[in-house]
Amino acid sequence: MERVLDEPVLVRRRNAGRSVGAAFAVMVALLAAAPFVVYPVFLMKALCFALFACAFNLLIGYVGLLSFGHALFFGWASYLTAYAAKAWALPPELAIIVGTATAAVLGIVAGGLAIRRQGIYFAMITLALAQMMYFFALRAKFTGGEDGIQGVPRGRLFGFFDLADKTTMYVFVLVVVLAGFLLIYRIINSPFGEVLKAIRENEQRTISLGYKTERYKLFAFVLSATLSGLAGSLNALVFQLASLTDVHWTMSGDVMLMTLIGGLGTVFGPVVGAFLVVAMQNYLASFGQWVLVIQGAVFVACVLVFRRGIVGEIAAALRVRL
Amino acid sequence: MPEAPALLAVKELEAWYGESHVLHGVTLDVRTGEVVTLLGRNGVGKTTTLKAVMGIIESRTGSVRFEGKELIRLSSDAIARSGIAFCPEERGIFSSLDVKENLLLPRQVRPGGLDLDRIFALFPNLRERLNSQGTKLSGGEQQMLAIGRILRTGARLLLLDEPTEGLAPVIVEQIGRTIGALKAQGFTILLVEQNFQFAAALADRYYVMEHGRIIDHFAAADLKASTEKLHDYLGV
Amino acid sequence: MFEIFGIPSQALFGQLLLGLINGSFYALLSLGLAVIFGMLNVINFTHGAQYMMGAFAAYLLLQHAGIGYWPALVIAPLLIGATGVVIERLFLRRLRKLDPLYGLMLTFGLALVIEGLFRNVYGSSGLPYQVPESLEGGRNLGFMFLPNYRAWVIVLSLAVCLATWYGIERTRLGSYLRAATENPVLVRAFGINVPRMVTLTYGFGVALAALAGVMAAPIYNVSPQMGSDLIIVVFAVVVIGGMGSIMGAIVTGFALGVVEGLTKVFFPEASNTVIFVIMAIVLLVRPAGLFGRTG
Amino acid sequence: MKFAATLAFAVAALFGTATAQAQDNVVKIGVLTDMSSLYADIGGPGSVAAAKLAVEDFNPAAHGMKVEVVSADHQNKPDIGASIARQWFDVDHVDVIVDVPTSSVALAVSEVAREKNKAFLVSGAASSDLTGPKCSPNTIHWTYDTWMLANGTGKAVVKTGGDTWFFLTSDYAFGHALERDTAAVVKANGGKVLGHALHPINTSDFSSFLLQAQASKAKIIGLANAGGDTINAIKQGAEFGITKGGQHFAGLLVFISDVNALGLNTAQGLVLTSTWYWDMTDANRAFTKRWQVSLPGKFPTMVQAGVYSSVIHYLKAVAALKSAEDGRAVVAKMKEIPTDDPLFGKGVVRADGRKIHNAYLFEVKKPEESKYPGDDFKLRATIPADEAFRPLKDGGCPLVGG
Repeated sequence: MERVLDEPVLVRRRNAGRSVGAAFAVMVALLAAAPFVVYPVFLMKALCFALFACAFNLLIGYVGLLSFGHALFFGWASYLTAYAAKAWALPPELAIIVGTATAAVLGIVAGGLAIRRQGIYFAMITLALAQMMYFFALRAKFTGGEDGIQGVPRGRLFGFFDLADKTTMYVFVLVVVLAGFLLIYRIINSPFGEVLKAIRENEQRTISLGYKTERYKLFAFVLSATLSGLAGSLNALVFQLASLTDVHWTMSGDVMLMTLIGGLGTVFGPVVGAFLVVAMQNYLASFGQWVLVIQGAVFVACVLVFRRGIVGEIAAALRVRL
Repeated sequence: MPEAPALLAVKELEAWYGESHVLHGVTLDVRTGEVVTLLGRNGVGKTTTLKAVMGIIESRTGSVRFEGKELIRLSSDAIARSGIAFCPEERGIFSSLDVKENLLLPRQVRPGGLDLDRIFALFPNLRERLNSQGTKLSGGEQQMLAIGRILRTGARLLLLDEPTEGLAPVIVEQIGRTIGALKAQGFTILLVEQNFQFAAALADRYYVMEHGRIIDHFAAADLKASTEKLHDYLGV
Repeated sequence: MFEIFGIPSQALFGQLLLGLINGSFYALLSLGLAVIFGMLNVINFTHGAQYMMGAFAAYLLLQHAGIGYWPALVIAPLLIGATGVVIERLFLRRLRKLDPLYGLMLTFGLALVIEGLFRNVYGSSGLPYQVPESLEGGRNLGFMFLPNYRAWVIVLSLAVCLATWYGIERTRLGSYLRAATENPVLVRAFGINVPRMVTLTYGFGVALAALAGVMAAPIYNVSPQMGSDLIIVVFAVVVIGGMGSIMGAIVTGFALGVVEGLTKVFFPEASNTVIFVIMAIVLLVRPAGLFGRTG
Repeated sequence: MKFAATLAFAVAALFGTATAQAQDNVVKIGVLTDMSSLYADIGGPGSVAAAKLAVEDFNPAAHGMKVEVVSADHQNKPDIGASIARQWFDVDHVDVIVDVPTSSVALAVSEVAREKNKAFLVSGAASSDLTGPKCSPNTIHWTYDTWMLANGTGKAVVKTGGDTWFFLTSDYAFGHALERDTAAVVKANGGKVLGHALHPINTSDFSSFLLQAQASKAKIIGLANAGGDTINAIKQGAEFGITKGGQHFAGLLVFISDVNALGLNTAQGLVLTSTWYWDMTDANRAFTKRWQVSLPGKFPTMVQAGVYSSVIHYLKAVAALKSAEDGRAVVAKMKEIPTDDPLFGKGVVRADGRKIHNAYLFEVKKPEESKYPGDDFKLRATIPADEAFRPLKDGGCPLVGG
């Protein structure tokens, strides 16, 4: 039952570098100019989710593993960062490292369990593990239960940059997210990434070529978890808050939706998807109950008629890789 | 019996597995009461031809007429119900079904199928194993089960895909006798076979396939004359 | 009364029985999931929403048509099962040739839509549904007061589970189902209309969920989110049981209900998580689940 | 490049409008509430309707003011609530946020309001911390709080003979606080607490907790929970013969919407504390009638009435100051002038931000006693305003000198 998630977008590799480079330049330019037009807190939120979705995409888009429990890493990293910054008064860079490291450790444990099964089972197991840790977060003292950890200080980055300043914080988030983005891009184009894609196409064949695919999968899982954790840590500092929302399964659903809308297995898709979904949640909030319905309908539409996602469709139309 | 009307007439049959084009215009016919054998090396499209006739491969074009009725647009269950039975190469015995359930599985499509007693008369082993799990049977018994169950359906045209593959010579012989008996009972059979010796004893006519096409065709009477050619085709 | 580990046996038996009641719901739901998974190779994330729809159907039948519990027990599953048939025809059928993960995502999206719509119309504080008169009251078992309705839930769910098991494992129609689970292509070539069977199977699995919903309506309030939390626990039950057998789904469902009940006595803090912990342990020891088939 | 163009277009279209609004003299009231989930019937659209009625009754034109009401759904999540609040204050020029059921969200919003110096009028949330250790010069807690609930119901129940208690407690801060406060009241009045069972929030099956409560033989089962949890506990209690066995529930936080969800048959006899009931005065009934235009068939809760009352008082203070810009100043003004509105009558706002008014002990009627829809409660006792709420000195609010 080791089927490929979808027929990959056929591309001409020689165009790849150029189109990705151009699109990246445009993206950076837009993001640099955006805070003059758009509410910066919104932008920072979308950026955090963009990184989260990219990390998620690393797993589903390039290894073909659908994790339904990525909120686990995002949320727990966010808790630990918030706790480290508030209770231990760690500077932001250390608090982020604490959160991200937590996600990495959780990734090793959850990944070790989950990659024993494939396909749908993998999805269900990751979901169940995340839900277990959700209940744990609900019960644990340090998370503040329903209240979450509120009033997290942003602190001074390297003891020097005051992150309470909007612009400084924005630049900081932008730099970290772009670094994460480039790291992921680097990974998927490395020999390691090629093996991952081979696993996605046909795991049995990859095994027969002598690769220990389990290890590759686990490593990809941990990487994805760690970067999700980085996103969660940033998010906690942006909102100065870590809460149950971040570990709830709907968060895993959201990130799945972002990636699906943008385009599974595309470089820029998750970023576009994250901005769209965050915007949708923000600007449709006044529709109240309908947000859920709309999100669900978008999900269904994507699966039925729009499987390549926005960026995937554009890339296919332009015959480039994005 | 060249004047008899074709029970099954396949014309310009093309078929695809996903992107790859595997049949390039197969044309053959089978007349009522005949045993016709498709010969050819591995991977030339013999099994595919059966599956395309049966509608198991859905992306196909051309014409498949059975008793004069066009089947190319029908789904495989409808094709089965129009009176063709298929016995797959891998035998297709269901492990979650016992022997009896396996036997009773295919739908009766016409009156006049063999009842269980007559099937047991052909394959006495099956009677004792009736309550065993289907896949617990030996390879030979499984093959008998696979053939036995399609005899119940009342279909008069049987598509048999390599019924002797991987079986001991004694069993192969028994299967051979059975096919002979079926022919005597008036069944029409389209057989895919690698075992030329086996086929030679049974078939009325032969088609030879290569690269998804029929490249030659001769009657049993011409077999001797064609031996040389055949060795070439089959690489024996 | 004697005590076990400091817990009065009274409480212990009481909780065991309650666990069995919860297990009834787990069993019915995981059975439905298993039946659907077998034929469609889809994990039906909408299952929780369909369970909720079953409860709502019972509620609405009573409110708008004056149809009570007993007819609703039949009508609601039929209605919701019919919506399942529509979903299969309109959506799932189009995904059959794709990776099963798409089925999971699609049904997840549908679950959001359905839950959102019900929240929109009926709010979320829950709507009351009375226990049918003939099952009101209860009996004192000595160690606990067992409401008649809860006893009925155990009996009915056990009966439905066993009937389903019998239907699938012991009847002609069931042999079609089992065969089609193994090799749908060949079954189709045997003249059986497999696509229709797939549709009906999905409808049947959905109807099981809806039946559980009707049964749940008098116990819990009828509310739009009643299914979404339950479904994840049922997923864990399914992972523990493995998708190998129908009996496996039933036994695991009841057993985990009981285990959860015991946890509530001995270690209440872990009662939410115990099923997930068991899942982790089972995965380590038997990755295919307790009743699952490897390979 | 098409991709870039699309992205640029999307960004511009979606967010470009956000900052375009200019500052003006409109007073903007943001009703931040639960529109879709557990507490949507307690606050939700009903709170929005109440706020709009308040604006109508205040008649802004007569004061030369323009008032706008906006609303949003915080989904009971502190993160969502805080980010909406921030965006409202930063971008949308909202001057005051009202309602906010769910304590965790209210605490988060209170932080944001303080940071941005805007006003925050809590009606829906319960935590008495809002006027205790976490009080803020920008926040007023209007309708009720955990201390008042504990005090009202706890004392009344013990005095009427319910002197042994077992708590079913929602396992998070709000539930713990409610249990703690109520237990203290019970003990202070000579009652005994026999035990408690903690249940996770949003529990669908209470049977095992009820079994423990039953085994404790306590006369009163105190429900230190809210919303759906309270409803389920009571409903299942009836099923397990709790009330027939002589035990009684004391719902510590029960709203009329909960009673309607339960049905009188199940809820009858339940004792609860509330600061407002729609059928108490002609003014309340008149308000209810107008309110029902937006929400036919429903009855306003005390939270929704509190939204009305708090908005009226807020607008009075703004009118007196002629500006809503400085939230701290408006709140100070609100504390300075006495309150007076049709629903809560005359009252005051204390230095710690606590609004003071009467509280009432109600009992849910039997089905045969109820003569018309919504005729759910009978009054058992009135708790005068000066006893209903925690004394100023006990709260530990840093705003209170000494």
